[in-house]
Amino acid sequence: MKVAQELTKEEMVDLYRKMQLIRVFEEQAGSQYMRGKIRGFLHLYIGEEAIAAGAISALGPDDYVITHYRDHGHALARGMDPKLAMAELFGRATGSSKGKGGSMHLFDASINFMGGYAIVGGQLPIATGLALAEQYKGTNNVVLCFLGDGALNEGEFHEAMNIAAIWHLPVIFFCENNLYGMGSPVGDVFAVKEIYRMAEVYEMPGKRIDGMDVLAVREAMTEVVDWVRSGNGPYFVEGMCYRFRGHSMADPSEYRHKDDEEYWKTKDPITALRRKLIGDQIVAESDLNDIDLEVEELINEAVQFADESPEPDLSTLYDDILG
Amino acid sequence: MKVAQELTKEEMVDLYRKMQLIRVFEEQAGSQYMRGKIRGFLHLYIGEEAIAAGAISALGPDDYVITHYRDHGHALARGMDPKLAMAELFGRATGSSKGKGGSMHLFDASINFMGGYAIVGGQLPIATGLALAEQYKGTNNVVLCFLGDGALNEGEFHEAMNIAAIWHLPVIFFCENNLYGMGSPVGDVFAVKEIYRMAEVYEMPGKRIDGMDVLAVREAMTEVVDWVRSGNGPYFVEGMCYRFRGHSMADPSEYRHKDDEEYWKTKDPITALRRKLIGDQIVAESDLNDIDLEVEELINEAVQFADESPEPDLSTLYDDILG
Amino acid sequence: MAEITYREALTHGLKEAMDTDDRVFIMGEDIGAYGGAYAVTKGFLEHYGPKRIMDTPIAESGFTGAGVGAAMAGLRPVVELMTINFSLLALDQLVNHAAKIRYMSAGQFTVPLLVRTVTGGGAGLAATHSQNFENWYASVPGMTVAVPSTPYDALGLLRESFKHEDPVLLAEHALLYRLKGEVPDEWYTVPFGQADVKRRGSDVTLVAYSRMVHVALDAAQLLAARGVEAEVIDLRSLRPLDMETIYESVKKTGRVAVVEEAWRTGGFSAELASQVQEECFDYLDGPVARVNGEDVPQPYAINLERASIPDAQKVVDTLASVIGV
Amino acid sequence: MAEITYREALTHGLKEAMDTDDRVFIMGEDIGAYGGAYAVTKGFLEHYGPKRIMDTPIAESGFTGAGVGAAMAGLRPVVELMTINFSLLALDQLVNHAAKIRYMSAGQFTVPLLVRTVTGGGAGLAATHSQNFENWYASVPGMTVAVPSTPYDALGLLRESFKHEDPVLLAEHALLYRLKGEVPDEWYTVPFGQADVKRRGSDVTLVAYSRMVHVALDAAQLLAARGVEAEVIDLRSLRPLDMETIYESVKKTGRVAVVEEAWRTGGFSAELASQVQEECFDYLDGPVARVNGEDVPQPYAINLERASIPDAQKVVDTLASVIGV
Ligand SMILES: Cc1ncc(C[n+]2csc(CCOP(=O)(O)OP(=O)(O)O)c2C)c(N)n1
Ligand SMILES: Cc1ncc(C[n+]2csc(CCOP(=O)(O)OP(=O)(O)O)c2C)c(N)n1
Ligand SMILES: [Mg+2]
Ligand SMILES: [Mg+2]
Repeated sequence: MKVAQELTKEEMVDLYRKMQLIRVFEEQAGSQYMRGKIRGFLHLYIGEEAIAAGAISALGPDDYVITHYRDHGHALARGMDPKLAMAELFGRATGSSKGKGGSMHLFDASINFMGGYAIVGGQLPIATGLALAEQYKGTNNVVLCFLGDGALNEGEFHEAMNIAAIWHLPVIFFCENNLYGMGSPVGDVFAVKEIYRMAEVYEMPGKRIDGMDVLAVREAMTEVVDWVRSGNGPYFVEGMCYRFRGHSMADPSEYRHKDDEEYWKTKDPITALRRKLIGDQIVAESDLNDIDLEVEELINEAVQFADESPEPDLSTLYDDILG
Repeated sequence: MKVAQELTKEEMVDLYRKMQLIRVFEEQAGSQYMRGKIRGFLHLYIGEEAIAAGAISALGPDDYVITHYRDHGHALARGMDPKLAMAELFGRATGSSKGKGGSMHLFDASINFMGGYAIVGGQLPIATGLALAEQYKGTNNVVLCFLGDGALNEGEFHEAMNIAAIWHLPVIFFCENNLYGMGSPVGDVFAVKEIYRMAEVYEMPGKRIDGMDVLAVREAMTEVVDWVRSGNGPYFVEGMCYRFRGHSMADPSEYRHKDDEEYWKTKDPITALRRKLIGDQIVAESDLNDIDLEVEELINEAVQFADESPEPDLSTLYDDILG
Repeated sequence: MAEITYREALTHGLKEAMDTDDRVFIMGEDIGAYGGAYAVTKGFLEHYGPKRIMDTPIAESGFTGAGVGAAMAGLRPVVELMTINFSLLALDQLVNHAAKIRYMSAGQFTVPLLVRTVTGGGAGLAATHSQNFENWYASVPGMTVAVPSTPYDALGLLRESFKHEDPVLLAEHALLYRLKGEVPDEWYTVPFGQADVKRRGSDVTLVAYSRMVHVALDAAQLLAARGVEAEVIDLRSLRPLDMETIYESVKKTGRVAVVEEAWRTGGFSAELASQVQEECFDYLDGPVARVNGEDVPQPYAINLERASIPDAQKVVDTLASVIGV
Repeated sequence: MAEITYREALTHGLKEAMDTDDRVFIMGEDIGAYGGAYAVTKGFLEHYGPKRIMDTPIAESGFTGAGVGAAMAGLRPVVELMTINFSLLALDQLVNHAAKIRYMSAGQFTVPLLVRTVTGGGAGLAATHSQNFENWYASVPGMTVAVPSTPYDALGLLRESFKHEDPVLLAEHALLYRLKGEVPDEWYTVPFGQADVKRRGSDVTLVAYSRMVHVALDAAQLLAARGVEAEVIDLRSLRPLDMETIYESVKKTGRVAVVEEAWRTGGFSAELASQVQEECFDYLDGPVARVNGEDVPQPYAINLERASIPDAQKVVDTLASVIGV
């Protein structure tokens, strides 16, 4: 695990809290799904928390975050109120999108969280457009766009990379390489073995980082964000990671090897940071336990809030189609 | 100009004849367009003849050719009867597609000419499918797929390159880099300056060749075809060239520099081969003059044939929609 | 006669084609190791091997186009587009190439490509994943669009697709995979363009396709309870379209409603309504009614979602308000 | 009052928007140095510079999506899709993103994106380049679709688009760019959803949009010569749709035909016919007639091409055969 000397204790603890918040949120979402409180497709982010927490912590408040359908982690890391997020998953009037978007389409304008996009690759051109707008306005805001390894296969990936490159747009494409797109191993469906090398042909810098180490992600992204913010154009980051659960709640993950799953679980980003914070005597174990309890409570409250919230009124069916 | 020692005199003369045939066909098409005999968009291949003639001459009869809307040259090089081609441009019942396809959509099943495709990039996935079929059937036929530099920008380019690469398909992507897609200089719309380098990231071999030198094209393609036919997977070739006319008949080409145009005209592939054949005393000038006359006559006949042919019968409007 | 599910019928038909015709192979996202998003091809990879069961990259245009090319070269590819929502990314290949190559080449080339895809909403997947575009495909000359509502039709139309020399879009409804129904042991097909009268009745005609056939049948029950006998017609294919069966029924009943899940505006119900009023003008006791999905991006919340999709009650209510049945 | 062309009207409207609103910029293939495939933005690059006149790669999905993002971030992008045929490659961005983001975010984000594109056949470009898909876009909740038939409407609808907070597709007809018409010097707009009665008449109603308005007007001349006075209605936008004006006319004339260039099957004419027969059932003296493009991929040969597109004679013949006018 990286040592990120420049981080304060508070910052490290905050990363821990964010990851734990996502983990517990997702575990609860999973159980609520089993109870029938949440429906549709539910894609959990468990195992990948270091990426959302680490990468998004490197942004400023005016920057943008945009992502795919596995979006709860990014929304929470960016600061979405877990109550609103859970209520959205429950399809309630109090949800972040009043129950209209659901799990795969979270949005939060108050924190420049520009959405979860459920069409694989769909967010990529949109991300370039956000970046184009900032460049046009003359701000130095950047766009952080997450994508899965599976999205690399789509034509829109190529179109967006090329456009970002030729227009020198302030956008960071962060590929969460969790080794699989649904049941397809990256190597079977994509010609390039080291994904970050795709950036080369767009004359775009790219690098691969350890996506299970939140401090490494934070450190790398601090540099990358700074580089992009300084007007150097787009950047491509590949974070190696693993989803601990199936693709969605419907997937028993039979195509993966138990050994691999076990191996990756030993790299659990939350356990790792916890071990380091205690081992390096940065934080007392009891303080982390307190955080765990706090988070637990917060998420319980979110579930209760969601559960007690009303369904949207039927009269809202035709609201918000046009302005 | 390359010396392609392995070519016989007949082969070299044949390349000359093919290029001349294309040139005169296109010049006539241009004049017939001005006379209102041909309508719609007409994209002439003048200046790029070395590519169609050289590359296609390296194929066997069971191989496939597929291309974009600037397709007359490829069709003729592959052996389409100029009468049928011209009649198609005239929109007559005797045309290669009975007047239904027109200039941008030529097809000829008898010579495995799989079509001109007018949606930029549309032919690329189809080319991989042809190659897939041959691989599936266990033949060693190859697919030669032409594309313009402009097609590189489309998502389908990426999807097709990736699919060809991961499935090791026997397809050659031949990019005719004539420096412009309509009025857009390649360098303004594409991040990579040396286009053939795009192949790298698909772990596909690629090379750039002189597309104004028909012997160089022939030699390079003989190797490439052999390599692909031997089961080594796809190949990417970039042929540097220049269209001597506007993008289509409607384009006065104002965006290009006169100097550039003049420079490229000094590299006229037909003049160059002619000079070489005479200079190296391979063929007597009078023999080439005879060929020129023959070709002239052939194309005049084609025009006459087209002009005298009837329009399609109105009763054919609904033919050939379904089998 | 065996009772099998819609999914089993499709699986069976695909196996049959794979077993009897070497030119048939299947391509799509996660159809192999994963078994298919809707598990239709579960076990196929193990049985037929990777040459004939090809897991593709997530590149809808790329592999659909590959299907077009392979079909031109003499094979009989089956392309699975995971859902019809994602088919928008392959639309150009289908509309501008698959459907036009025969015409543009004056019959020199054909594209016997079968595209299987999943249509429909109602599964809590929200706006991007709950659409019906089969009506768009049905407007394209050169395309054939089949929309089975039962296991029997799923198998019959699938078999028919393999006899067809041009592109076919088979739109399977996401909520029907578990539906059970009788399927004969003897070989049969369901020809395109032959509607099926699912229920006889003399008072009103309900025309539907895909899952809405079941909604129409439910509505017929509600109507029957009130003494109104509905005739229910299942189109089974949108292109070609069997209007004769509808005309015959309407000339008898004088009253008709079309039930469709797609958005009302521009829905295929409009095409049907317009043809019926043109042909049966003198037979109609009231306007042709349309019962469609609401003109909204499908919302996620279950109560809103339900309100956006036609159900039996909505059919009955629409009949009452439009025709006064 | 000045007489200008359809092209000039569009050029004028774009300049006006560029001059008065810094947030407006234009992106598209060859709109800059080349001046636009239909020359609407000729000279813009020189005048406004490359920051606001952006030549894009040939990547329809990519730059249309960039337009969506830029609109979400507060700009007012104009995306030129060279023709509606190529818009199929950007359809997912328009249907699944541009049109749904407001709804899926419950109004948190809006996408004030103007997409200008060119529709229609008849220019000898054959099947892949001679299509009309504005009816598909018009079926998508969240989209607005404008279809000007005159210079006046082109400018008025363009201006209206810049006031709109949601995505607009402006479908310009390829064969209308040289059409001249009066355009007032005073500023005006043409609201969406307000049809225009182009000709008064009491015997039959002709409903049309885009280039077919002129065909309908020509047909009205032919009819007038035979003593039949046609009322001609120009829809001007397909979504929103002004049915009231049509109903009013039909209730007066009792006879109506819809004239549309798109393929008949699934055409928007079906939507219009179906709404008219529902609302005006008791007023109709005969069925609603539809005059559409033939259900064929548009052929290249000029005589076949002509036969595939509605003309005035076809309107007259259809009226005779369907309604007996
Ligand atoms: C255009 C499109 N095609 C297919 C799908 C179905 N689908 C949803 S997620 C997914 C796999 C994506 O994998 P990846 O990008 O690696 O993300 P991960 O799930 O691993 O986070 C697929 C194929 C889709 N939503 N959109
Ligand atoms: C999908 C699509 N977008 C745009 C066009 C319009 N268009 C026709 S040719 C062309 C330029 C293509 O340039 P290139 O590929 O370099 O071929 P070249 O004309 O130089 O041979 C464009 C933009 C089209 N036909 N299809
Ligand atoms: Mg993945
Ligand atoms: Mg070019």
